This record gives sequence, C-alpha cells and structure tokens, in this order.
Amino acid sequence: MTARSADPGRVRAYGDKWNDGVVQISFTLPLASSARATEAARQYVAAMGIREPYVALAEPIAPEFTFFVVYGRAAHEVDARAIAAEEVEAAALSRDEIDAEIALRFGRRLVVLGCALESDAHSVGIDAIFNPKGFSGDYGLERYANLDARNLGAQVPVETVVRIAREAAADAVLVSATVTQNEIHVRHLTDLVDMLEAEGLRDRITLVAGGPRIDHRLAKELGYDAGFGPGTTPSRVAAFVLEQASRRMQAPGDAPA
Amino acid sequence: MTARSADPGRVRAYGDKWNDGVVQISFTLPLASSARATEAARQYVAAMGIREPYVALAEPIAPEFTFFVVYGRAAHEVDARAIAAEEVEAAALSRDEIDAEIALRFGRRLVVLGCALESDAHSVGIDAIFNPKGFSGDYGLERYANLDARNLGAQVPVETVVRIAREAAADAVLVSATVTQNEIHVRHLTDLVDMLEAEGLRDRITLVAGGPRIDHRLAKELGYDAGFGPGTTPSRVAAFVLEQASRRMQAPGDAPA
Amino acid sequence: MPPRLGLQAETISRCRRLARDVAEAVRRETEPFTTVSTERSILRLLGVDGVDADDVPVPNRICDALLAAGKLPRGVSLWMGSALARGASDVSEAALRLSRPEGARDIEPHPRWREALAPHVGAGLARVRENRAERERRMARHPPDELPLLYAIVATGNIHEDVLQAAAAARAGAQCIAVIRSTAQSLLDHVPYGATTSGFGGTFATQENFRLMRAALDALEDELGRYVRLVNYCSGLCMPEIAAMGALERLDMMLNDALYGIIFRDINPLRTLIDQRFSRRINAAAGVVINTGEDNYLTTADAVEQAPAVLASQFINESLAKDAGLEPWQIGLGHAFEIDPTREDGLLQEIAQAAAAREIFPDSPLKYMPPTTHLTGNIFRGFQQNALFVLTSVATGQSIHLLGMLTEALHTPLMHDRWLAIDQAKTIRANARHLSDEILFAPEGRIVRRAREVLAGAERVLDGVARIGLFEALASGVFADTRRPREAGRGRDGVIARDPDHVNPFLEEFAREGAGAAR
Amino acid sequence: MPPRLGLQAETISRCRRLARDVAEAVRRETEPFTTVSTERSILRLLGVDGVDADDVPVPNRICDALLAAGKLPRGVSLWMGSALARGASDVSEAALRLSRPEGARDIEPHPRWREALAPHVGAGLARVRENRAERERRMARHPPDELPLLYAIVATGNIHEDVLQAAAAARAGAQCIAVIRSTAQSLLDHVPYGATTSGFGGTFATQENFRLMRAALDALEDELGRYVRLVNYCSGLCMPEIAAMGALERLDMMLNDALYGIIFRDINPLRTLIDQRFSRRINAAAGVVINTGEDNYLTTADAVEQAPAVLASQFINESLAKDAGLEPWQIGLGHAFEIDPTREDGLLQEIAQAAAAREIFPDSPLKYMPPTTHLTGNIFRGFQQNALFVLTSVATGQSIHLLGMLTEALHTPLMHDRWLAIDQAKTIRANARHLSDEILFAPEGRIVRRAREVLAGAERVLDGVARIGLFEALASGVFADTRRPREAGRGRDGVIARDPDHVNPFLEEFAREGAGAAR
Ligand code: B12
Ligand code: B12
Ligand SMILES: Cc1ncc(COP(=O)(O)O)c(C=O)c1O
Ligand SMILES: Cc1ncc(COP(=O)(O)O)c(C=O)c1O
Repeated sequence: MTARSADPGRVRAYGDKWNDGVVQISFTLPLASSARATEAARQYVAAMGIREPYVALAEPIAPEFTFFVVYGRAAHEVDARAIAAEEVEAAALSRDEIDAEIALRFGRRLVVLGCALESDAHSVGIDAIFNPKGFSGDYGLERYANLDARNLGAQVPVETVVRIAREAAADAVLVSATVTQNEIHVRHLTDLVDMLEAEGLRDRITLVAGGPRIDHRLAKELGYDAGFGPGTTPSRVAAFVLEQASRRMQAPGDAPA
Repeated sequence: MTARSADPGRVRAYGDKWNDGVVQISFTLPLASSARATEAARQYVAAMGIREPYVALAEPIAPEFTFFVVYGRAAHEVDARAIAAEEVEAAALSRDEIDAEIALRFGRRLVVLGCALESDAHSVGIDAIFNPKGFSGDYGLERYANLDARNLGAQVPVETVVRIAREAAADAVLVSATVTQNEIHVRHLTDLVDMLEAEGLRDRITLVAGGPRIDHRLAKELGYDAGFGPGTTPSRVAAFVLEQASRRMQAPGDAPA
Repeated sequence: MPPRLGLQAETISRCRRLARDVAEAVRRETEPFTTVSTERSILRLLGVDGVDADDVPVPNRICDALLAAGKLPRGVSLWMGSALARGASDVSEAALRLSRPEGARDIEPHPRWREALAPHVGAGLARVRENRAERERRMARHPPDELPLLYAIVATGNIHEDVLQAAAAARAGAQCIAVIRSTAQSLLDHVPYGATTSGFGGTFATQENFRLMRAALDALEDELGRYVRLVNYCSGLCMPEIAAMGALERLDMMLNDALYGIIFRDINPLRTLIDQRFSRRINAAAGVVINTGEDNYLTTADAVEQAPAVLASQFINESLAKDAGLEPWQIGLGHAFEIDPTREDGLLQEIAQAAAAREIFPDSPLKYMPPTTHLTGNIFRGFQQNALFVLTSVATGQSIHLLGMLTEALHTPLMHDRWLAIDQAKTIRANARHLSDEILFAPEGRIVRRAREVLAGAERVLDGVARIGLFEALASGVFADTRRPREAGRGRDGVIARDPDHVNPFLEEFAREGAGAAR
Repeated sequence: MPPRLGLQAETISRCRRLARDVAEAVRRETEPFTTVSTERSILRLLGVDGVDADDVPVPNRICDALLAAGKLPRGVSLWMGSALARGASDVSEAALRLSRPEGARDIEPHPRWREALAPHVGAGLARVRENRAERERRMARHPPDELPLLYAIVATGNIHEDVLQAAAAARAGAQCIAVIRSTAQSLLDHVPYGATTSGFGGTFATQENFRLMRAALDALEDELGRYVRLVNYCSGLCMPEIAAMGALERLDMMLNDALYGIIFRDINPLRTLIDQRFSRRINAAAGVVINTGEDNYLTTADAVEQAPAVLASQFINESLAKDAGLEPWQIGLGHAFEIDPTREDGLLQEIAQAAAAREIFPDSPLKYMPPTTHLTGNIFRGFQQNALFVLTSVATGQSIHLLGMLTEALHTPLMHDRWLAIDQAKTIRANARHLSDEILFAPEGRIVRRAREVLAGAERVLDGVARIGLFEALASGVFADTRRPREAGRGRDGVIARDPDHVNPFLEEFAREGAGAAR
C-alpha cells in the first residue's frame, strides 16, 4: 500500500497524513485566563467546524485577555477543479514583444501615469513598477521604448492625478495603495474612479490598482480594470495595459468587460 | 467615547478592536503553489465561516504542497456565561490539610499507585506528581505523611498494574499518558479500565489519568474519575484522591458520579 | 561593556568636526527667520489652546490674522504682551482679541508689553520645569531600568483602544509606549484637537490624546514598580508645536529628526530646519530624549549600501541637536536592523554596524529599529528575524529597542503580536544578559573591517556636505537619492523673515537657563 | 575556525585515559559472552532473512532452536557451516533446517564447516564493502556538504507517508533524514519484517523500510546535486541486527549509544555492552557515522547540572567506539541545547558547552540536539528558541544539526513544521556563515569559566567510574540517577557464555581488515 494521494475534487489540509485536515489557529479572546476561557476558545474554534480542537496555548497576555493557539482538524473540503481563480487575463509578454506590439497596434507611445494617492506615502511599490531597475530582475516601465511612463510618486492628491491624466491624454493610470487600515485605500481608490467618471475620462483610460493588500477581485469591485498584488513584475502590468488599451481602441467610448 | 467593552454573552476574538474577530490560520494544502491553490486556501478558510480571508503567505514547501498563513475575521460568537468548563471538582487543599483529613476520615494511609503504561516510556510527568521534589514548588505525593505513594515508573504492563493494585489494595491508581499518536494512549488507558472491571476492582479504586494531551472530559469518557493536563500540581491531585476516596467510603461498591 | 572594534579616534573626531561646521552654517542661515509653527508654539507655551467654531486651533487663527495684518514678522510675543498690557484680563482674552482679523489689525505695540507677558512666560516655563522635575521624582522612586529599553508601538487609530493596548503592553514589560501617528499627520499645518478615535495606520497626536495616555501610564506606575515612558512624533509641519504640547503633558521621548520631514514628507527644508531648532530647544528644556529617524533611509534603499549615509546623518543630527542645547543623554540616534536576512554574512554586518554606532556615540542612547522591509507574510520567519535582532541589540549594548512585529508586513500590531514581541525581547535579554561582556571581535576580521569601511564612507559623505552646505546637499540628493531644493516643498509660505525687534521670550529663557551650554 | 576556550590539554587527556581504562575493563568483562542478538546478526550478514508463517523472523527461529538444543554457546556460524557442509544447497536451505527444532537438535558439527561457510561470509562482507564504496562514489560526485549538516526527522508511523515527507524535506534542504522508530521498538527482541504502515510516534525499523527510504533518497540525488544521508536507530535489544541491516541497505548514520538502552529502556547492561561492541564493529566496517545519545540525559534532568555527566558519557562512548574499531570521523557525539530559555545568562552556558565539546573532540562530528523539554504550546516562542539554537550551532562549529520543531511539545512534525525548521536553519546558517571566525571569548570570562567547570566535573565523574568500573557505576546510579544492576533488566536471558571454540567469522574478518587498528 502506498500513501493515499489527493482527490482534487475533495482537497483538505495535510498535516502528516493525507486528508487529516490539520490546521493551526491563533487568536486572542477578551476573557481572563481560566478553564472557562479555554473552553470558550475550544467552542469558538468548534464553531468554525474544526474537529477535535486542542488548545495548545492559553497565555494570559493582559488581565482580561488570553492568547490561544489551537490545533484541530478542518473536515471541510474544497473542489480544486471547480476553482476559477480570479486572475488578470493577459498573455505574458517580454519587454521587446510589448514595445513591438505597441508600435504595431498604435504607431505611438502609450502614456502611462503612476502614483500613490493622498496620504499614502509608500512609493516603493509604484517605484518597483516604474523605475528602470524594476522588480526582481524585470525592468520597470520607464525602460520601455514605447511607453511614456511618468511616475508621479506618492501622496498625490486625486485631483492632481485627474488633471495630469487629462492634460497628458493618459492611456493608463496605475495606482499603488499600501495603507489599508480602516479601509482608507478603498476610500482613495474610489474617489479617483468617481472623479475620472465625473470628468468623462474613465472609459478612455485603463485603470489599474496594486499593492500588498490588493487583488484582482477587489480592484474589479472598486471599478478598476485590474488589480495586482505582492510580487507583481512590471512586464505583467505592461502586457495588461497593452491588452486593455487595444480593446479600448477597438471599442472606443464603452468600457470593456 | 471609550473603547467598547466585551459582552460576555457574545465573545469574539480581539485583534486590535473590540469584536473584530481577527484570527490567524495556518495549514498545508496538497496542491502545487498557484493562484488556484491560493484561491483554494481562501475557500477552505471561508468554509470555516471566516470573513475577508486574506492569504498572507502561500509558500511552496514541496512540488505538490503549499503552506498557507491566512488572516480573517471569525464572526462566530461564544456565550461565555453559558460555559460549564469541565473541571475537576475538588477543593484546593494544602499538603498538611490533606494529611490531616486523611487521618481524620480514614485513620490510615491511603495507597496510591502511579505509572505510565506499556510502550510509554515518559516518566517525567508521573515523577512530577510523585517525586518528593514535586512540580513548580508543590511537593510530590511521596512527601505526604498519610499517602503510601508508590511510583511504578514508566512502561508498566497493564496486567502488572492490576496485579499490584489488587495485592496492595490500592485506593487510587494514577496513570500518565504522553504518547498519543494514532490514539495509542486511548488504547492503553481503556485496557486498564477494562481489566480493572473484569477483576471487579474498578469501583474500589479512584482512577485518574494525566498527561499533556489529557483533559478532564477525555478522561471521563474513557471511564476515569478525573483527568489532569499540563501544569498540574501534586496537591490538586491529592485533594481529588481524598475527595473521591471519601465518597467511595460512604457509598461502597458503587462508583460515584 | 559591549565588545569594541577599535575604530580610529581621529577619524571619529574629524567626522564630528565636519558635522559641527554643517550645523553652524545651518544656524547662521536659519537665524534670520521664524515660522508660523514656531510662533504657534510660543502661543501654546503661553497657554493658548482650544479651537474655534470651525475646529481651527486658536494658535492658527492668531498667526493667520497677524500674518494677514503684516504683523507676524515682529513675533506673537509682542502682540500678546501688548494685548495683555492693553487690558486683556488673561491669556485667553488676549488670544481671543488677536484671533479676530480686526483685533489683529488694530492692535498697537505697548511699551510695557514685556512686563505684561512675563508672568505668562514664567507660568509656561514653570509648567515645563515642573513636569521635568515630576518625571525625575517618579523615576527616582524605582530601580534603574533594564537595558535595552523595550519600546512598543500602539497604532489602532482610536486613542481608547490605544490606552487599553498600551496598558497591556506595559504590564507585559514594555518600558516605552509610542503612539504611532495617523498617516501623514506631518503634512497638516495645524494640530488636531481633543480625543480622537479614527486615524489611519495610527492615532492623531493631540494634546488631549497625550494627556489620556500619560494618565493611563502613570496609573500603572505603582502596580509595575517602574515609570513607563510615553513617546510621540515631533516632526512635520507642526514640529515645535508638538514639542510644546509634549513638554506640557510630560512626554518622555519624541521622534524628532532634523531631516525626516524634508526627505520623506517633502516639507520645505528651510521651514523644517528652523522648526527643528526651536522644537529641540523645547525638548532640551523638558528633559525629553529625542529619537532621530535614520532608520527611514533603510526602508527605501539597501541597508548595506546606505550604512555610511545613516552614520553621516547621525553625526549631523547629533550636532544640530547639541547646537539646540540637547545633552548627549537626550540625543537618541536611530538606526535599524534592515539587512536582507538571506544575505551571506549579513548578520556579521548588522553586528558591525550596531557595534560601530555604540562605539562612536558612547554617551548617547541608541534607538535600534527592527527589521521591516524584509519581513513578509511568513510570520514565523519574521519572528525569527526579530529574535536575531534582539540578540544583536543585547550583544552590542543598544539603548532603546523598538520591538519588531512578526506581522510587520501585514497590519499594524494586534494585541498578541505585541505581547509575543515583548515576551521574546524579555526572554532573550535575560538569557543573553552578559553576552556583550563575553565576546570580542577577531582583530582585522570581517566585522572590524566592515565597521571601518562604514566610518570611512560616512566621513566622505560629511566631507561633501560640509563643502557645499546642508541645503545644497539636500537639493542635490545626497540623502536617500531625494532632491529637496531650499525653496521647494510643503510649508515654505510659513517661513517669515524676522523683524529686527522680533523676540522669542522662551528662547531667551532657555539660553539664560544655559540649556545651550552644551553647545 | 570556531572560537577557542583554551581548555587545559592535560585535563582533557587525563579524561581520555580514564575513559580508555573503563572501555578496556568492559571488553575484558564482556568477551566471554555472546548474545542471541549478536548471533542473529551473524545470520543476517550471512544472508538469512524472512519470517515464518507466524511472522517470526527466521534468525530468531534458528537461535531459539539452537538455544533449546543447547547448541548456541558454540555460535550459529559453526552450525550454519556444518549444515552447508552437510549438503544444504544454500544459505536459506541451511537456515530452514536449523530453524526446525529437530533440525537444530540433530545437526552435528562438520570438520569442514569453515570452508563451507567461507563463501557466504565473503558474500556478506562484499555487500557491506560494496555499499560503503557506493556511498563514497556517490559523495565524490558532489561538492562537499555545507556544515552543520541539517538533520530532519520523519515519524508518521507509515513508511509511505515518511517517504513522501522525507523527499519534501530533502528538496527543502535537509541533508540527513532520520526515520524515527515506533515507540519502544528497542524493547522488541526481534526486528519486524517488511514495509510497515502503523507505528506510534515513529515508524518501525525494518529492512524493507530501510530499502524503500534509501531508494527514495537516492532517486533525488541527481535532482539535488547532493547525496542525502539516511539515519536510523541501532540501539535496544536488536542493536547489532539493525547494524547489520543498515550495512546491507547502505544507511549512513546510526543512533548507536552504548548506554542509552540500559539507562532509558532498562535493557540488561551486560547484554547491551556485548551487543554495542559487535554493532559498532559492523558500523565501523560499513563506514557508518554513529550518533551517541547523551542528549537524553538532559530530557529528565537539568541541563546545567547534567553538563559534566554528558561530557563524561561522551568520553566513555568515544573510547568504547574506538575500542570497537570506529575512526574518529565516525564517532558522532551527542549533546543538546536544553537549558531553560528563561535562565539568566543561560545562552552563555549553552555557548560554553557547545564550544567545549568542539574543542575537546576536534576530529569527531558533533551531533547537536535541539531544545525539547522547555518547548511548550507557544509555538512562536519555540521557533525563537530554535533560532538561537541554530545560531549557537553555527557560531560554535557543530557538525550535525538536528532540526528543532516549533511544535515539539505538541506532536510529531507536520509537513510544514519541518519545512519551517529547514528554512530557518538554512537562512541563519548563511546569514551567520563566518561568525565562528569572527568572535573570540573574553579570557577568564563567564563562558570560559563555565567550560572549565564542566570539564573539571566530567573528570570527577570519570574518575569515579574508572575506580569502580562501568557496571558498578551503572548499578549505583551514576548516570541520570538511574540504577541498573548488571544482572537486571530486559534481555538478560539472551546473554550466553561462549564455548571455547565459539567463533564469529565476521569479527575475525573485521580484525584482519584491521578496522580495529584504531584501538
Ligand atoms: C517601507 C515602509 C515605509 C516607509 C515608506 C518609504 C517609501 N518612500 O515608500 C516609511 C518608513 C516612510 C513608512 C511609513 C509609514 N508606514 Co510603512 N511600511 C513600509 C514597509 C516596511 C515596506 C513597504 C515596502 O516598501 N514594500 C516593498 C514593495 C516593493 O512591495 P509592495 O508595496 O507590496 O509592492 C509590490 C506589489 O504590491 C505590487 N504593487 C505595489 N503597488 C503597485 C501599483 C501598481 C499599479 C501595480 C500594478 C502593482 C503594485 O508591485 C510591487 C512589486 O511587486 C511596510 C511593511 C512591509 N514589510 O511590507 C510598512 C507598512 C506598509 N507601513 C505601514 C504604516 C501604517 C506606515 C505609517 C502610516 C505608520 C505611521 N503611522 O507612521 C507610516 C506613514 C506612511 C504614510 N504616510 O503612508 C503599515 C501599513 C498597515 C496597513 N495595511 O494599513 C505596514 C504594513 C507596516 C505595519 N505592519 O504597520 N513605511
Ligand atoms: C522528555 C521527552 C522524552 C524523553 C523521556 C524521558 C523520560 N524518562 O520521561 C525521551 C528522550 C526518552 C523521549 C523519547 C521519546 N519520545 Co518524547 N518527549 C519528551 C519531551 C521533550 C518532554 C516530555 C516531558 O518530560 N514533559 C515534562 C512533564 C513534567 O510534563 P507532562 O508530561 O505534561 O506532565 C505534567 C502534566 O501533563 C501532568 N501529568 C502528566 N502525567 C500525569 C499523570 C497523572 C496521574 C496526573 C494527575 C498528572 C499528570 O502533570 C505534569 C506536571 O504538571 C516531549 C516534548 C515536550 N516538550 O513536551 C517529547 C514527546 C512527549 N515525545 C514524543 C515521542 C513521540 C517520543 C518517542 C516515542 C519518539 C521515538 N519514536 O523515539 C520516544 C520514545 C519514548 C517512548 N518509548 O515512549 C512526542 C509525543 C507525540 C505524541 N503526542 O504522540 C513528544 C510530544 C515530542 C514530539 N513532538 O514528537 N521523550
Ligand atoms: C522622525 C519621524 N517622524 C515621523 C514619522 C512618521 O510620522 P508621519 O507619517 O506623520 O510623518 C516617522 C516614521 O518613522 C519618523 O521616523
Ligand atoms: C541512541 C537512541 N536510541 C534509540 C532512541 C529511541 O528509540 P526507542 O524509543 O526505540 O528506544 C533514542 C531516542 O532519542 C536514542 O537516542
């Protein structure tokens, strides 16, 4: 008999045996440490559908707070085959291919703006996409022959972005959002979409968001064309911009799916 | 406005705000690292009823396995007031008080055996309860004037325990179980109960289990009078033995609740 | 005694001389000016506080009115004194008058303004001195603190949650509590008012928030048998005002960097360098320990390459601080453990840099910042880096240890993230207590050579800065490859050329007190 | 070159001399005996394998039958040779005959038994030599391994899950894979047969399990560009049999301690000390690196108090190993990082003990075991202790680093527990690569003094043991406060006084090969 292997239709956590479903959960409950608090932790985890919850640690971290580390078995199953991971749909192209395609399809350089909005002073993310140096060996947009890439930096007011987008007739605006506490990023990202729409620019521009807490799904929800998370490389972004800009050229005026 | 405080009827995890329900979950899925696998992890956690699951880490730890660290909000609530934590019911007494009570109630020394069963060679736990040195400043049972405490050590066959229990007319048998992989402790602990019953000794003896993975509930299920987990001090055990032995004296023959 | 590298004393003093030249040039260039924020700080020290119906702080109203009336160049002191001499019953009535456009327009200088103002200057100074004495009394009641001091941050955005979590941290062993500011408060040209409950990535620095946290920490003193230090940020457009507020509410430490605002917040260089001086004057008088922000350089650039720039900046911050009257024990110099953990022998370089800072600034507390940029969603790896960070901190005799969070890459600290960090630091600090006495560095080895290299690099940087001057250096991007021209950046319009008869009575007092003696 | 403590060479050699005396006395006392397990090992080396209908291994059947027939004192070799000389077509047929009671009863010694047996002895030795050569060939193909070697355990109880997880560990960077045995296999007086899938706290050591894991690791060699070492336990009642199996299946390391079984498993001292010698003879010939188990002392007693006992035991294990023909490079001496992490300056003591072991046994690999007893359900704290353990290991030049698990207190390692440990060790090993070259110990400091104290203590222990002899020392509880009388304990009945003409052809061969030269 060999070790039973996974059924992609019924995926479960692997601890040290197939489908044992072992998971580790940690959290703090606002209860003074006691057998009662430990039982509360067990019930809290049980309520998640975790079997055989075992409280490995019940540490009093303040008079009325206890930190717990709990192990147990999550009997839940995921059908990996059925998953349509929300992913940015754009072929992976090299810098040269992209430059070539732009020349071919547009016969001009595409104007791409980059920034972080309002109070967000984190520029390293947007710099990683724009600066020639790029990210993990992949050159930044400013190195692309056929991209007129302008990095506006961080802490740029929404109005400023919109003004420059109009003046420069930008093809794409790339926004970096890093500070997410109390959903502040949602606020700023939405403000930008609203103002672009108010100015009738939204449809003409490929709008992309990125940042450590951004993913494609969230960006779509906020009215962006795409969202990129941790580890994004510039070329993937450039390829997407090319893709979208082309669509817009074909169907001017109306936003693509 | 001051920070909202907890409603003991609706307890939830505290991350950095009251009732934000923030929990951290880590596990490995038998899937190659990919956007799909990350989505599977999100769904697995969502299936536990965790809101806004955020995959902080998706680390390929083997060709077909990915390790995940996920944060999210567990909206579940626990009614802390309703919890009856399964706890050993015995007043906390000092060594002197216990010795005095034994003299008073029994007029003789109580015979207490200790051991770890069969293949389990872990003796530190049972030693912590029996050895004079004791545990975290609390003297061991061998220091009690009115306990005839006999530590049989580890790896003691079940038959041996039963034989000695009969010969010594033991009042209590204390069993330590440390190795729990593949439920081996359940097997050995149950064997002992069965054999004691077969020999008609069960009712005469206070039967106690202990160990890092033992708790009162489990011990009860397995037919023991009590179970003690990590951090147990000898005096708590002695107090319980006194309690139970007294009950047995009053209602000889039939096992107490 | 931490292990020694045997760095050349001459090189070190040459660096110090260069830095002093830089600082003196800055003073000459900034002395002709005052700023709206400096004037507002004077008002706050005089006891002016509160906001008007539109939530605009009274000090802002007054300065704006006087500015509009063309009267600010002579300084708020003259006008407050005159208002009082002309019958204003007290400071708030005087403030009320001057905050009205017509009040500001019509006020005439009064010959006896100084006498009228004196008692209020005295009252402000008295409160600052009393707070300092109070701190010293409280500290004297307890055994000396274990070093390095464990410094924990709270950053919920809600002062009440902050108080709850700060108390938990203090009980767990934190010795300094820093309330992180809401993002980019440095860009506000006024200080928000009252208790605040919604900030982003931090909680607004307001005088009421200072008071609430101070009271919460004082309340723990007897239970803990130690005094818990309170820290906030004294940088940005309101640098000196926050210094004043801190002095009035007995804060113990202030993040107070001469260049941070310029480089990382694009605040006007002139404005910042004028403000940093008065803010540090106030901190000096208040007995506050400042923390410089060199760690920030390492968050955008490679920590190995930037090491010389960090050291150079420490020398400059030190001399600007001394120039403003701070004693060495008040000058907490910042640096950080930011080298890529996967780098071969990277730990040796961290040790070299930490030991070098200790050897070069023997009388100043060193504020050691945790790994941040190289932390990822792997919280276990993060906890490991923080363990090496604590050990390095203890082994090299650092003074103020900012606790690293295993979740640094994910969110502002959760309750238990902070607890884990405190427990980690306490455990390792004790477990390695005397390690610094027991290890020596191999002569001419990798660690010693690295330290020398960094010092030599710093000297080169300082040499360049001294030659062209700090303003020119900032303009040409010497620091963090960021160009900040003298006249550009936020808040330039708040810089005002002083009238010949402009007075800052507090500066005069501080000078008399000889706080400046250290210079 | 790891930092030196400057321990007195005389003291060290005095300890060695005392240990040698102990070892020689043990040999004199054990030479008159053989054991059932030693005889079964001879059978296995001759090629006897398999189980009968009742799952009893054929080697056990034969020894039992010969014992019953009173023929075992003359040794299985004589009877196997005679059976062959009397027409048994091959080893298995000879084995079959002797495994039957009547077969054992009726067999007569044959004058030409040696000639008949010789080819089979030769075949056995050839396979052992060929495996050793094969290992050397494979290793020669790759660059030398990075040190310390990262040693990971698998312990699922199911050999197939073990294989899966071992491959994952090897790919992640593990250089040694140890398959932990099912609990208390040491108490079985036979070796289970075939592939097994249900063990407790580990997986049964069987020859088939050895083969499966060996094949799985060899299959990774080209992908990884390195040879992955396989480890198992060669202790307990079947000590030499497992050594034989390991030699036949090309295991690379064996946990093989002269005293572990006696002290921690209550196995008869005489039996163990006879068996350890032949098992080590086999390991010597097979080019196996043994690991001693001194770490176990620290799991029941305080690591600071026990340090001298650990060192004394290392000296004894070393001399018994040399006495059995093992070269210094084959003698992996065990110790552990088990001091209470909350102990003041505890880390300094760990460093002192680790550096002392390195200095005292310069030519032997040191097997450094992770913190276990002080690990708790706080998995983060556990990960932190393991980080300090790795750093200490690297800084003091340890050779074999057993990876600590953050979940040590909870369960046998999960897939990702192991990955985290490997990633941690790889990262710190590189990040601190040359740290051992760069630090020195303060002369006469806490670390140096502690090392001296431990060595002095060890000398006292050895002195006592040498005076009364090892058996008496074991009986009087010198080690781990556990009393083990010479005649008590499991498996005493398996000890048999040898007949004058008893021969062990393999021992003869090993001696001829001069493996024993090292003595
Ligand atoms: C560096 C840093 C800083 C530096 C910023 C310097 C600078 N000029 O950028 C300094 C020290 C100034 C700083 C300050 C603060 N910071 Co900060 N900082 C960080 C840190 C350590 C690293 C961020 C970073 O540079 N990552 C490296 C880049 C390359 O990664 P990235 O941003 O994810 O970008 C990649 C992808 O996301 C993607 N991407 C990013 N943007 C975009 C955009 C587009 C269009 C696309 C396609 C892709 C894309 O591509 C990039 C390459 O793959 C993080 C913690 C951490 N380890 O992550 C905290 C962190 C981001 N900071 C934080 C906070 C709260 C602050 C402060 C607000 C704290 C305070 N109150 O003072 C301040 C104020 C800053 C402000 N006003 O916004 C929090 C945010 C918490 C949250 N989620 O809300 C973090 C997570 C730390 C923490 N745990 O508290 N910070
Ligand atoms: C020390 C130790 C050993 C020593 C044991 C020495 C000895 N004579 O006891 C040695 C090295 C021999 C050993 C060997 C093995 N061990 Co071990 N060992 C441990 C270790 C490190 C510490 C256990 C300990 O001493 N705890 C200290 C005592 C005081 O705590 P305690 O037992 O919980 O006891 C307290 C309470 O539980 C309670 N209590 C305990 N018993 C009783 C009884 C009664 C009646 C009462 C009232 C209370 C009570 O009171 C005590 C005081 O508060 C743990 C890991 C860890 N950190 O916990 C692994 C561990 C227990 N061992 C483990 C394993 C698997 C083994 C082996 C089987 C591995 C192998 N295959 O070789 C072997 C074989 C042992 C065997 N045959 O059983 C696993 C068990 C996994 C599992 N849950 O199944 C652990 C968890 C390590 C791991 N992660 O793999 N081990
Ligand atoms: C000196 C100094 N001031 C201020 C800040 C951050 O505050 P703000 O975001 O308000 O600029 C930092 C951040 O590290 C700092 O080092
Ligand atoms: C030398 C040695 N043999 C064997 C073992 C454990 O195996 P068993 O449980 O079969 O005795 C150990 C455990 O650490 C050991 O150190």
